[in-house]
Amino acid sequence: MKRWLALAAVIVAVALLPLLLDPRGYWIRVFTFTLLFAAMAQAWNIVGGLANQTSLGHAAFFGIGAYTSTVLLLKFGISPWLGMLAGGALGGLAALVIAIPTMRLQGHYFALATLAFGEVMRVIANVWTSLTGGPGGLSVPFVPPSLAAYSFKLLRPHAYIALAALVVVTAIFEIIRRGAMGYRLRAIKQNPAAAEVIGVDTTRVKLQAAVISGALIAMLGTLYAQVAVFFDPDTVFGIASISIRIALIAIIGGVGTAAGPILGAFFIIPLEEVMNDLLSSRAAGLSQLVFGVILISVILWRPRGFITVFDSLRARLSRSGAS
Amino acid sequence: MSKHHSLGSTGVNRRALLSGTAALLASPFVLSSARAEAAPVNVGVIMPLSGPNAQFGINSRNGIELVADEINTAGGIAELGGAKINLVVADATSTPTTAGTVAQRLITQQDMTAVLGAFVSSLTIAISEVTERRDIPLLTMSFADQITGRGYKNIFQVVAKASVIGKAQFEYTAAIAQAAGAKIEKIAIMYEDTAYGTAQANGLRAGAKAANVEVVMDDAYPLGITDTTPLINKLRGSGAQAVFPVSYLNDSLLIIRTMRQQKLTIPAIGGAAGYVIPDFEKGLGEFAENVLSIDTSNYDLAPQLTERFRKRFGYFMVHEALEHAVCLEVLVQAIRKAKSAKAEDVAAALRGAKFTGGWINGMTGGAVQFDQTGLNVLSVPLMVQWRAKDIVTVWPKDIAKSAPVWRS
Amino acid sequence: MSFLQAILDGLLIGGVYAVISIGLTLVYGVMGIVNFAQAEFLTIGMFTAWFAWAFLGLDPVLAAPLSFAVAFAIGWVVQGQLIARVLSAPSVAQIFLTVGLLIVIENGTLLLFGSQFRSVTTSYQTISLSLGPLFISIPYLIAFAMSLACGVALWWFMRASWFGRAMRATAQNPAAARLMGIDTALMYKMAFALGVGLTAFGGAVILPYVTVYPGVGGQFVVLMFTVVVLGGLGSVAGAVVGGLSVGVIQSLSSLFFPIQLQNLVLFIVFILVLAVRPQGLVGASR
Amino acid sequence: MSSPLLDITQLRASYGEAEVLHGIDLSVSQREFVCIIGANTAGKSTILRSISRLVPKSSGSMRFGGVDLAALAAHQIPALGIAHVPEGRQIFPDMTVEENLLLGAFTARNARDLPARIADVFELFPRLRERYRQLAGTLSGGEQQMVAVGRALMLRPKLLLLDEPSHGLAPKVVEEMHQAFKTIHERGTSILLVEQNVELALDVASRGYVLEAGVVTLAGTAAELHANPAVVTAYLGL
Amino acid sequence: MTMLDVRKVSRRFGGLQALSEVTFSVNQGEIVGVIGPNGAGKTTLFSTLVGLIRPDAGTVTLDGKNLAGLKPHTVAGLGMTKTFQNVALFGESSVLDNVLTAGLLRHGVDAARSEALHCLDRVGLRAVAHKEAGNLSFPERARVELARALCTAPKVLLLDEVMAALNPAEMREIMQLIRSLRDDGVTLLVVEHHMRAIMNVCDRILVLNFGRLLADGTPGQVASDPQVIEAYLGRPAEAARR
Repeated sequence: MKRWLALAAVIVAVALLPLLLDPRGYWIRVFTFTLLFAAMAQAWNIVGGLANQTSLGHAAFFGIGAYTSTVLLLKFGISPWLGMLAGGALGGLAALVIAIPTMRLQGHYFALATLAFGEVMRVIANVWTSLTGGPGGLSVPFVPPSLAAYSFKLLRPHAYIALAALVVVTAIFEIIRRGAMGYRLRAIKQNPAAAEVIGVDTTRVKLQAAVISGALIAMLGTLYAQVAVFFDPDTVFGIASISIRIALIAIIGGVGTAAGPILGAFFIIPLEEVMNDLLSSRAAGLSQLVFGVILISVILWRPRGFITVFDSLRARLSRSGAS
Repeated sequence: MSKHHSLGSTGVNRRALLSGTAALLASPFVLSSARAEAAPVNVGVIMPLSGPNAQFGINSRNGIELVADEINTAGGIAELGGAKINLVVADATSTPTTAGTVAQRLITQQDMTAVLGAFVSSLTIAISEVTERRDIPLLTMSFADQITGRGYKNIFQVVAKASVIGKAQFEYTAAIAQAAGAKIEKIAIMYEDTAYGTAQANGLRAGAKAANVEVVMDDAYPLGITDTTPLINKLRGSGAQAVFPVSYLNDSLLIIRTMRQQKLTIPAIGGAAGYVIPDFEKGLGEFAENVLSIDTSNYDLAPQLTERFRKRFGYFMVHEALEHAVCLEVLVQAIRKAKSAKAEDVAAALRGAKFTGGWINGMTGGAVQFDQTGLNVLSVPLMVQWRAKDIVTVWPKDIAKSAPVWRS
Repeated sequence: MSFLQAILDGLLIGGVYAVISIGLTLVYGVMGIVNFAQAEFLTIGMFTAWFAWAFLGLDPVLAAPLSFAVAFAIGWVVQGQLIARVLSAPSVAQIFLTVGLLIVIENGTLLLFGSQFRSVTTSYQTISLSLGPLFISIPYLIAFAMSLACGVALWWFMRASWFGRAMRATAQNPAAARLMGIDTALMYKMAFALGVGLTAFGGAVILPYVTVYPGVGGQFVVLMFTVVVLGGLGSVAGAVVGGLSVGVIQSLSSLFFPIQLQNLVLFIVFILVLAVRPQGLVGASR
Repeated sequence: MSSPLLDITQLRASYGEAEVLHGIDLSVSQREFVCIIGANTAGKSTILRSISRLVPKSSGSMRFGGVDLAALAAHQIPALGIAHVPEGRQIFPDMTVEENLLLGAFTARNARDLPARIADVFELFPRLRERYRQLAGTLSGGEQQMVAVGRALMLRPKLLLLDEPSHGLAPKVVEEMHQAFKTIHERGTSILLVEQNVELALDVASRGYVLEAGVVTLAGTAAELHANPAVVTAYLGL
Repeated sequence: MTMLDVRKVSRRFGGLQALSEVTFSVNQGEIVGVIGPNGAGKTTLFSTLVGLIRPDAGTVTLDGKNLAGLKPHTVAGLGMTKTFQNVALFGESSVLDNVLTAGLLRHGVDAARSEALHCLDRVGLRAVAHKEAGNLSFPERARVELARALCTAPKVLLLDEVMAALNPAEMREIMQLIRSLRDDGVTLLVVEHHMRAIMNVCDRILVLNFGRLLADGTPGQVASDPQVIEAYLGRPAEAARR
């Protein structure tokens, strides 16, 4: 009960934040992208955390979502909200298609096969110029602001939509984690043979997780497209800009937990910004270098993510309480 | 221009090292001049300073810094009571979304008169989505067609569009060949599959079609290709009389070297980028001699100005440095004209007026004038040719510094 | 004939792919870590060779041992100080530690050496042998020969030297290796240093036809992964088979498809191979 | 008898939080052949693994010829003259028999008598001579066990630790192994054998310990244990 | 009534014939012990029965259904599951969650939870329900595994050395539990090294040696079978009584 109250308080506090930030300003944009990346990492977390399949190709589904809604909007004038649903369906389908050949791959093989799939999608987007605009990218046209058209002049509504997306994806993650599927995924992660023997259909559960994760991240691709307004194949299908980054966010925060991706996003995204702000004009490469050093330090300090700080804190508290 | 365009570069490594170290120690705003009485004019400079395009970003920044320093040393902008130019430099990285965020940050943190950037077309487009909504003028030398093709009011493109450049690349070549008594009937196009490569290839194709010339090979190849042998094998079999490679430095060296290895001597006419930087000659030595390339401006059009760049940075003023210098020159002239550093006043002053003099002498038209869409209508591409470690403007005739050499 | 030429070209380039990738597979084979920063040691090797060329007048091919040594030293420290600390951590932590290393090395070289593209000029750069209608590019041939020499040297080291044997033993069964008196921590350092050293060596021998700049590793990183996974992670023979296959697939695909699609073809082949043989072409099924 | 070669007192060892050895006292003298028998999971292997320092969490004293084993790392143990044939053989499957044998002499790699050592192994296990260039992983179970034992002998150890060497082998091969151990012992090597096969163990060893759930419940000479009905009962419940 | 029927099941691993034409059948409600020296093929037999290992030849029929080609989760659904010799718990999950996961085979989460608690009661582990499974002692972990198998509501339960490392009192409890399961109609196959326990609790004993079925009979018959004693002790029967 107390936990629910605390959670509600945090959500309300975060919900108030956009009101305090300049709606045309910089921090609300950073805030919006932080929320979006938190939601993306959370969607990744369903596969990467609960099923323990470290996908490095989630940009594939993300890009499908961004392109689907934007192409539907540009070619047929379909609202991005509907485009988002279509993108989610396609993203889920793509996740299914790639999950079938890669599912029995273990660990690093899975990671690298998914990475290759992300690249396949990037090349296709680059080549299929008639549909995607090719390497020149796509701009989301600016139409009069309205919720139905998913178009706003200011960033505040985008921030709220991103927040809502994060809450929804986190809720889905929690429902899965606490529900039958969560138990099954944890069982598969820890001992697939034992899971099978006690009746877990490991193939089916893994496919379900892959499809849900792929569909969610594709839908988030639409949100990203609407906020960023312009994107090209490298932006939404990028290995470094999307695939690795969202996995990194979840891992730095603490993989497999609902709080992990959120902690990770609120660390990584603002850190990148602060580094860029403070150091990028001093010497080329310096800001990225310092970012890399911080990243390494954090991984050495907390190989299982920030979330473990709370665990050890709690352990220390209970120990001192006991003594 | 675009994703991969030319880069300046080079040579003096020790100097680069030293300046790097100095920059590290210095404060972020090295150029903000000391105690000016009038409020400084803030100009955002957003360039890719890390990642694959860092080279171009740094060249561009160098050009801008040179001009800003000169203006500030000369007493700033008299019309604003000697206001100094305060460059606020930031790294656009290689991700458009980040570039947009950086633009938002600069605009939010300080009152910006204008933003300059960002060399790579996709980054420029992303920045323009922010500057347009905040009514801040954005001056650029990126040359994707989309930049001025979206009906935006606050974007100003000082060079010709990619499709125009591509078309010129073909047409100038045909003219040069004709002047030498040769006739081109079959050509080959090869380009990297970036916004820059594809857009320029479109122009080339259009030019060839208009001239009824057969394109016997038309191949895009992936950015970052590490082996061009398949391309050259194909070229060898195509029977083309001239090849138009639109590529980056690495690819340009690979392409020319592999052609030499396979004893293919047909003329190669580069699409700027890798073909117009000092490293091209450094990498190829004698094989660079007489290689032609299209370009959007060249330092030999205003040698007395561009020598100052060579003196300060140790390499010739590559075109993105020159064109960004022109961007700042035009901006300052607009500020003087508006007698205001307010973004909307400056934007109004930029529209329609004709700017001449100063660094603008380095542009082909000798002047800059933006049309409704923000495109500089006076800029035309030019053809350069490598002559003993320098690139010389050889076409069009009226601005050529030397006659073109054509060997087929 | 163009078919033969394509195969020949593919093999030549594939040999080089093999040697730069062997290091990656060696590191994985011995300690089970996928090193995302591996390609950055290619950059380090290329820079070393470039500086040796620019300031000492050394041909990059001759500077290759120097590149090897520099990367070996850096690798030794990196393994001992960084990687060793996460050997028992979850594999994702290991992966992302090397991602951090990638960022640091790429931007460190940018900071130190600047962003310009550097290339070398050598006398043999634009020469090729004609073999009937076939062309054999000399720089490619030299790079291939050096790669071959390097591969043979590695093969000899792994087969016939005590440390090579000890390293293989560590890879196959670390606990049993300790029972033989093998210091596995030392072997890990050696394997990592040797692995990145080989990649750096490969960087030096391709310098005659590739330009070096801080981001050059990024051009090769996905290719390297494809090579080792296609061949079978952890298998040195697999890296050779994988390298040659990737070279030939790329080269042949350009006969039938637009060159733009060569990586698409490659990745689709890659995913299909994994779907059928999850352990790669050469990897043992375990 | 002089002071023992290997002297273990109050050895405790744990995996994770579970303690599997609860204070073991055990010793092996020079040229002695000692066995540890007991049911699965009684902790027999853990004793050997503790001696070889493969169990990170252990306490108590382990002295070998006066050297404190607890102060050493696993890879430093063989140099003292302790060779360990682990449970399940643990040969290097992708290496030849030759390489496996050579690795056994890794800490003695500068010795000049390696060919002689190999010859000794061949004398004991002639079949390995035929298999010399073959990958160890392709051998039959019995041959693999020969490789594992031969590999350990390459060290010319003072003490040989044998962990379940008859596990999963055909009776004929077990008999061969049995003979080999006798020969090794006769040549002067002390042996500590962990064995589930009581008969084999008590036949070859001169002294034995019976382990149950991490505790030594019986100890004595082989003959004493052989005659003790409790040992038979523990195994067959007859 | 025959519950489980095994016909000529064979399986090779490389050079090792792990199972060779093993044939037997088990009636509903029987408790059948499977014994044999290490490496005799007992664990392989269990893995083959539940579908973790495909037999090279032979058929397995459960309650009239041929299990050929079925995956373990389907076999579990049909009512047969096993425990693992070296205990294969979900070590980072709580004891309750381990057992609950098995309950999901036939129930929703809430029903599975109460079913799981019930199963924990039966093995006497309710008190540690919320502990992390990996932190339990070995005997406790074996009992968690037993509870987990129980929670799939099996018709046939294969127990692989669940009594290893138990003290006599604990062993008696488990034997009690095995009997009560039989009384509930569950058919049990038990691999065990504690001879006294297995002779005591089983109706019938199968003896495996080198993948072959050596003997099949009552505990009394088997214990006096000279072949068995020789296989087991490595010495002739007379010597065993020396």
